[in-house]
Amino acid sequence: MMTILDSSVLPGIGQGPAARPVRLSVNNLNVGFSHHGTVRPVVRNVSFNLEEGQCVAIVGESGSGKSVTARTLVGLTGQHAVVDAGGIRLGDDDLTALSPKRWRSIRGRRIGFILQDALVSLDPLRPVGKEIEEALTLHGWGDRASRKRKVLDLLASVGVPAPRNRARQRPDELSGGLRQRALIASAIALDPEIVIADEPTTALDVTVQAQVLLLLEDMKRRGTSILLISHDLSVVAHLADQILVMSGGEVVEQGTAHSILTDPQHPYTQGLINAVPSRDTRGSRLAPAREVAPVHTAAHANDDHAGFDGPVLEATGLVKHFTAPDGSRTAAVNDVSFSLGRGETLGIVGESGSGKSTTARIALALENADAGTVRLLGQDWSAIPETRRRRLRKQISVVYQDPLSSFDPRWNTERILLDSLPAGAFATAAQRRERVLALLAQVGLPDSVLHRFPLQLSGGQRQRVAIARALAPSPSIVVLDEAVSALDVSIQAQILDLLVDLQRQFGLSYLFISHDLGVISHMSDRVLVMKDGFVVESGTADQIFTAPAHPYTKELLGALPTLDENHSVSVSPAASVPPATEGSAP
Amino acid sequence: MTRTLSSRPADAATAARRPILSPRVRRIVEKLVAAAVVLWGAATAAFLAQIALPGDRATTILNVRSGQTQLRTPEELASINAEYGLQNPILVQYLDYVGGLLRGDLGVSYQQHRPVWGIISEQVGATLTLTAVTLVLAWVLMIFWVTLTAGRGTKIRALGSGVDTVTAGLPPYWLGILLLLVFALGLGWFPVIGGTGVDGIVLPALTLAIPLAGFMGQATRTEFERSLTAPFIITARMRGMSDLNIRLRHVLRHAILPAVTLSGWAIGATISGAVIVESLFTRPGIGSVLITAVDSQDLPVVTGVVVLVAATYVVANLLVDLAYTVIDPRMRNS
Amino acid sequence: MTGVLERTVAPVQRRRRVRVGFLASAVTIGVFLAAAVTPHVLAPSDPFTMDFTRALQSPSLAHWFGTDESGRDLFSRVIYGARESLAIGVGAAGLGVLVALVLGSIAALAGRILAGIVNRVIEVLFAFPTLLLALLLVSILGSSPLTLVIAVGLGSAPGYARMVRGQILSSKNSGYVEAARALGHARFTIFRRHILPNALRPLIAIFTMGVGQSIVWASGMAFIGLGVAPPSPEWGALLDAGRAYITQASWLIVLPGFVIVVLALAATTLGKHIQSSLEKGDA
Amino acid sequence: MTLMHKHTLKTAQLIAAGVAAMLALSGCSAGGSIQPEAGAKQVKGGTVSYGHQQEPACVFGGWIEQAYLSYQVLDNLVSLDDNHTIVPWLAETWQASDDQLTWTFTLKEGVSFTDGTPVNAEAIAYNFDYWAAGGNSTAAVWLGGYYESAEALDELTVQVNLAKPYPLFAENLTQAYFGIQSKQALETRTEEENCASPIGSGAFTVGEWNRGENIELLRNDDYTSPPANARHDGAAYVEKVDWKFISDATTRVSALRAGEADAIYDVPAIEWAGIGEQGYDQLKYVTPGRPQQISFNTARGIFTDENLRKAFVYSLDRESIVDTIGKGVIPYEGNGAVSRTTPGYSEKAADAYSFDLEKANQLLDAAGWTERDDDGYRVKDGKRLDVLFPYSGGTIINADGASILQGVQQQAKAAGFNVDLIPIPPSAAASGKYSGVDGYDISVGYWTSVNAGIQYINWRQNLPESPNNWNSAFYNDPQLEDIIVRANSAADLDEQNALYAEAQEYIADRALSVGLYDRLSTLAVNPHLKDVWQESAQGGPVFHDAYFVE
Repeated sequence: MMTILDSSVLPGIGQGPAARPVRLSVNNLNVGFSHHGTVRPVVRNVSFNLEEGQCVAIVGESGSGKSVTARTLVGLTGQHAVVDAGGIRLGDDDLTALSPKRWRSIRGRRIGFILQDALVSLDPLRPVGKEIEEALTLHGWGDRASRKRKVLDLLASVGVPAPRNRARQRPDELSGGLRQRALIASAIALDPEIVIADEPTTALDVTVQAQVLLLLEDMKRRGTSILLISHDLSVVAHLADQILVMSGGEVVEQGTAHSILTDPQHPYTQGLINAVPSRDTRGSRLAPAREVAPVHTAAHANDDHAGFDGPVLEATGLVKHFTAPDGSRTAAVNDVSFSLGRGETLGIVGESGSGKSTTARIALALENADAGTVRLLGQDWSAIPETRRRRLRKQISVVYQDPLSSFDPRWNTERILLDSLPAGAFATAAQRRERVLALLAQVGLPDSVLHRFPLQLSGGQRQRVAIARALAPSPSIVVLDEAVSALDVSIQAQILDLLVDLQRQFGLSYLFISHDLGVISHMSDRVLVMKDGFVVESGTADQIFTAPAHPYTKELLGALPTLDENHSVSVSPAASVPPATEGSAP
Repeated sequence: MTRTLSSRPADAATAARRPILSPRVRRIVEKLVAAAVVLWGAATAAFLAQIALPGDRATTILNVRSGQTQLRTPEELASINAEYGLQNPILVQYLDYVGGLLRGDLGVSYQQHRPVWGIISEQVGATLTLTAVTLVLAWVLMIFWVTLTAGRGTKIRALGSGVDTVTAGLPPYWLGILLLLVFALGLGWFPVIGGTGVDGIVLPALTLAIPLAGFMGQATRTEFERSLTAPFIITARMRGMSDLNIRLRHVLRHAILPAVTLSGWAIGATISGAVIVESLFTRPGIGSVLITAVDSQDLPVVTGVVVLVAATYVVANLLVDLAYTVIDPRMRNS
Repeated sequence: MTGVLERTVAPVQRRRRVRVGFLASAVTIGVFLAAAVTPHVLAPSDPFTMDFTRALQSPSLAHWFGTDESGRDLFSRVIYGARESLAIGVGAAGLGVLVALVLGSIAALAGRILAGIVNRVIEVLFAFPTLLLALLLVSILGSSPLTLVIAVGLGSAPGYARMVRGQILSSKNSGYVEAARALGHARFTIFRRHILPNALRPLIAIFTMGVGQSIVWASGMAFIGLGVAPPSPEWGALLDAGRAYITQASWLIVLPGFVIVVLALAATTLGKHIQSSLEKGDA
Repeated sequence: MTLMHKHTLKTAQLIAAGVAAMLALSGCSAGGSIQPEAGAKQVKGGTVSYGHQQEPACVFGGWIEQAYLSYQVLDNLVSLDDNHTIVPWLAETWQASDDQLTWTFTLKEGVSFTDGTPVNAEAIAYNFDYWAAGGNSTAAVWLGGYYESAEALDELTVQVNLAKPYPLFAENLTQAYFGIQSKQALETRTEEENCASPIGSGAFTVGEWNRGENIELLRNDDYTSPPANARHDGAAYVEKVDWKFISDATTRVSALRAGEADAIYDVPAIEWAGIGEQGYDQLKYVTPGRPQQISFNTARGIFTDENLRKAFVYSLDRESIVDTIGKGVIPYEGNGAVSRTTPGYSEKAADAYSFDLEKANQLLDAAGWTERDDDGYRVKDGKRLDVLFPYSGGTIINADGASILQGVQQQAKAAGFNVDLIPIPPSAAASGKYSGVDGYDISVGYWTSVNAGIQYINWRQNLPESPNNWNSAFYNDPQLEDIIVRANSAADLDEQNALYAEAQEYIADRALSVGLYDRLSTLAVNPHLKDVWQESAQGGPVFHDAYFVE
């Protein structure tokens, strides 16, 4: 539909303030990868203009071709790529025919590039200062002394406190926020007219993400043109002037941020928007309805504890210390208490290092708490030896963020599921097999996956198998530890829907751990907010999300980007200029 | 109802209970103890193994001195037994030996009638030189070849790793003979008798270096190609860095750790490796000393050499650890 | 248009080449195995019968690898030598891996003290010069294939042991083991079903490569007089015997050595292929 | 299969060809005119670079490798010349009493050790005691049973008292095991010093010893006591001898070709002809004494049966093996007792046995070894005809020797013997592990000696009161011993030789020991180095007269 490729009529002209000079114009870009002679197209007919001080966002899920597009613009598509474009112009330069040398002169100097998490995007062995300086050196900027000074200025300009010290530290010694700022500093070192940001906030905590977005906004205000690549509509919502929605290499929809977000035309875009979980989506389905599998309640008989009506899981005063490499001991979990009722979902939200996952492991009795007790279905759980626990284990199961590593690579789906059936629960092999098929049906997987190995399954399928495995022993409780964090938003939507269905069918209780407030608010009845091992606030989802009491909760909510492009994220003063202590590694 | 906590200062959350010894000191102490254990273990193993050797040690000493292989009469053996206390119970001999070790005294050679320290210190130089030159050569070859071929087009990569595999599988002595045949006997570029001369070390070192380079190449190549695809490398490219620069400045450092480990292993294994080239190129060195000593059951020398080798191994490992933390500072606290 | 794009790393697509290398090496190994099992079929003549009239003939159509100082056909000797050499290689690698498996798993799974002890043992094995080990063993057991197997096997064990330890540890801390624990499986069940097999799989590759390396090592031993007794046609023995003739009859050492190199190469390639296919996870 | 063959073959031949080419290259480079032009004149001084094989632990000792080395440094009382006559060295004159029990030696005047002390009767006497006490294990063996005491009659006259008549006494003293050392040095210096650099009165003194590499022999400028058979008086011409240890034979030869060595020891048979064609001077000395022979264990096992011993010998075509492997350089030796260069050598004993498979089989059948197993080995009441045959590879048996033994093994197989050929690692060999009566059925080895008196050592009975572990056949026969003792004591040379021959034939008739080949001491010398000769007692190189020409 959106394939008028005459750049003069491209959307964006005449919108916003008076038309500004076009910094980058991409006309009918096609990219394919040749593999043994055959060329597999990955990007088709992409066209857009990027103007001074403007932000164009390309949104799409993995494999949509958005990153390839971005890399093509700096000539780093890879040696097997076949690029064909009506034209790619950077200012007055034609980028379709450049020598490697010319490309190098453009990269970093005229086009800056920001990748996701600086922990991997900056050389982990070198001080960030060196990395930034390198960008200057490569383009022969100034002399040694002036470069050193420039590095410090840059760090300061991206809001890094005490730059002199930070410059000497390696990425792993810096907090997520600081290192991402350092990465940005290295990208804008030579003040390029264009900055391409490829998933600049993925894998970052929500507050850090907010800081980065503000930084980009600031750059944009100062006239830098930004090409923002993201899988997350809500991230681009308030920053982008133009949005291109890509899927399977095609631009399915293209237009102003406003039109795309408020009045999406293409069903895919609509799906994408609906798929984003939030407080408002609670109770409603996120993904277009799919046929729900026949319910096998019989198979999920859980009578032995049916009578019990107290909290199915109850934790009181949990404490867990870890010894850091330098010998000091830190409390990862500190005086955490909660209780989980039958059929209820308790969300635990917090940023990395808040201790939420450790709490989950203690709840699963995979980790022994230094203090505090956990009771499962009213019985001792944390206090008893493992041998006695095994009998109870079938009552509580778990789904991890990364199913791949939680599957034995040598086992196929069938074996994985058979292995997870409680011993002796099924007399004959036939019954066991029937049960396995039932489980597959419940999680909406075809029988054909039975003989596939984890590596041969898609991310979504893997997570479904993981859920099936969790259901196999007919548990009362399922612990979901970042269970959907690694998934594309549409897949995430399907899985969330599935979880809701299953809860309804079997009256499951969920302990739902996530860093994503959206997901938490979509799923949870009650919520625990954790920070530095403490529960800073707990209450019903509504209370937490409508009337947060604790400043940290407020900060989280403020930092949470939403699809409403007018609401720009806010960052609590504490976070925007981080405290000096934040920089140094624990 | 909502329950909230006033957030506490972070330091309260981190209950810092520091252990008595600082972890750095503790690690060092542990390393030293481990080293001592290894030395003791190796020495003991060597001692016991030789006690287990067939035949009578006094007879051997006597026969070796006269180039004979006969049985000897008690009268003949008496003096020797007395001289070296061979008639004492094993335990006594062992304790004497260990006692000597602790005093840094490795004993006196049965055959050369001189302190083992002398023999070793006299021969170790040649071996260490060989090791050093070998390592340098191996590293140069390896880095050049890997940087040249790793992560290129499919064909070049196949060639690169192919060469690695072949060289890694070359029997050193065989390689040595070919080198000797071609470059010493044939072209006469290098002396036939290596000796301790400068030009004499090239072929022996190459003989050991080429396979080692192959091994290190195999290990490095994998890491090298992995690093080449790492995000921070892409970032560097995005900065406008040239490919060669990236390979040398960024990738190499990430790729060489396994090679460093191998080098440590190589230093330790020199003795075993060196003896072949020593006999091939008639170089003096610890390897030959060891063989002669075992042949003549010269226990003090053998055990002395073992202690030396073990020590080399220990030191090599410490060096490797050091190199690790230099190359990858993140390892300092882990 | 591709030309103008600066070349960066290609997506790993070695598959087809590996297949080629795999095929070649598999065939080579097969041939050697055939030689080991039925040498009389492949060898043109008896490896022991001497014919003093044919001493030291250079390679020809009649004698592909030439003849040795006693007029024995070198090619036949190489063929007949395959059995002993392969046996040594397999035996040594097997022993090495076996010892490594025991030491490695104890080091990885046992309690702190026991694990500590075993780790020291591994260290000592590392520090103990393989050469000396061989020398002593030969003095005690006499020079025989078995001696070589033990010497080379023990010599290579510590290296493997470390790998095994690493494997088991990583497998022990893996997600699937935790998942199994969460399912309430017993410790031993988990060890048997997950840890052990996952640690064992890479050993297949290690073993395959080890066979090649062991043969190289073993023949090296022969070269310093620790080999199998002549007139055995074991390859190391052949090299050792040929050494006296390198200037006058270089083929006596060049060709057997070349055969060893080919075998080692094949074994390593095969092992690498197994390894990569294991990493790719297709069981 | 074939495919792979072709491949291997091609590449292999390529390599071989390449190597060959290189060798051709080297051939030219070394093969050119190495001959000095006629009338090239002698140059003063210079350093002889000599490539020897094995490195002993000490310079002086009972091992022949030590004898070769110490000969350069120590003088003996007497020397043996090419005609096998005893000539003066440190001793001007000497004579035995009529009862042959007392020997008096009169020394040269004014000879002194390199530590300045005089070579006098006292010193000589001291050395005799020193040897007998084990100061030189082999010398001790020679003196054993004969030597009683030595005393200085005056400054230059020493008297040696023997227990039994010993006409060959003086002759035996020509071996370097009887090198004379400074009494003071032996008394005052440490064992280590005397091991590394013994003090004698010889043409050279021991300089630096880089173990595993070389040992420097420095000219003794004040040398005044060369043996009578030396080619010139006074100090050696060359300043230094760089006595290199090059264990690998091929490397030695290559070193000679590459000009890195002026002379080398023990040229492998395969290289002999080529070296000659390239114009190098070749010296070959067949060491007298016991040749490389095999002796049978007559005390235990199958070879207690004389017929089986004979069967084994008949089954061997020793001559053809030796000629092939030895390339005509290594002489075949049929005599098991002494080598052809030994006085009193018996041709009859040497020719006692020749290849005769028929006879071998007959003897074996007669002995009841009638059946044969699948491998063709003979079997008697379930027992296979096994022959345990250990040998010390590398040291006593060199590469050529090992090949010859393999030949023996192959030929004996035809007759149905299963010869278990075991190379013994040096340590095991030296430990005597295989030297006991249970150690072997056949033992192989040599023992250099200046005369047939060696038989006394090898065949004297091994009795509890007078053990003799050198009797490797474990053959205790008073009759044989008597013949040898009478020979040793016979004053008249012809009578003595007759008796020695009788002993050899006695040994041959009973097939106690048969010869394989004569042990050689060979030298190859660059023609620019003149007058290197081999001393006649043991064939070691002599550098006292050597000089360079250009």
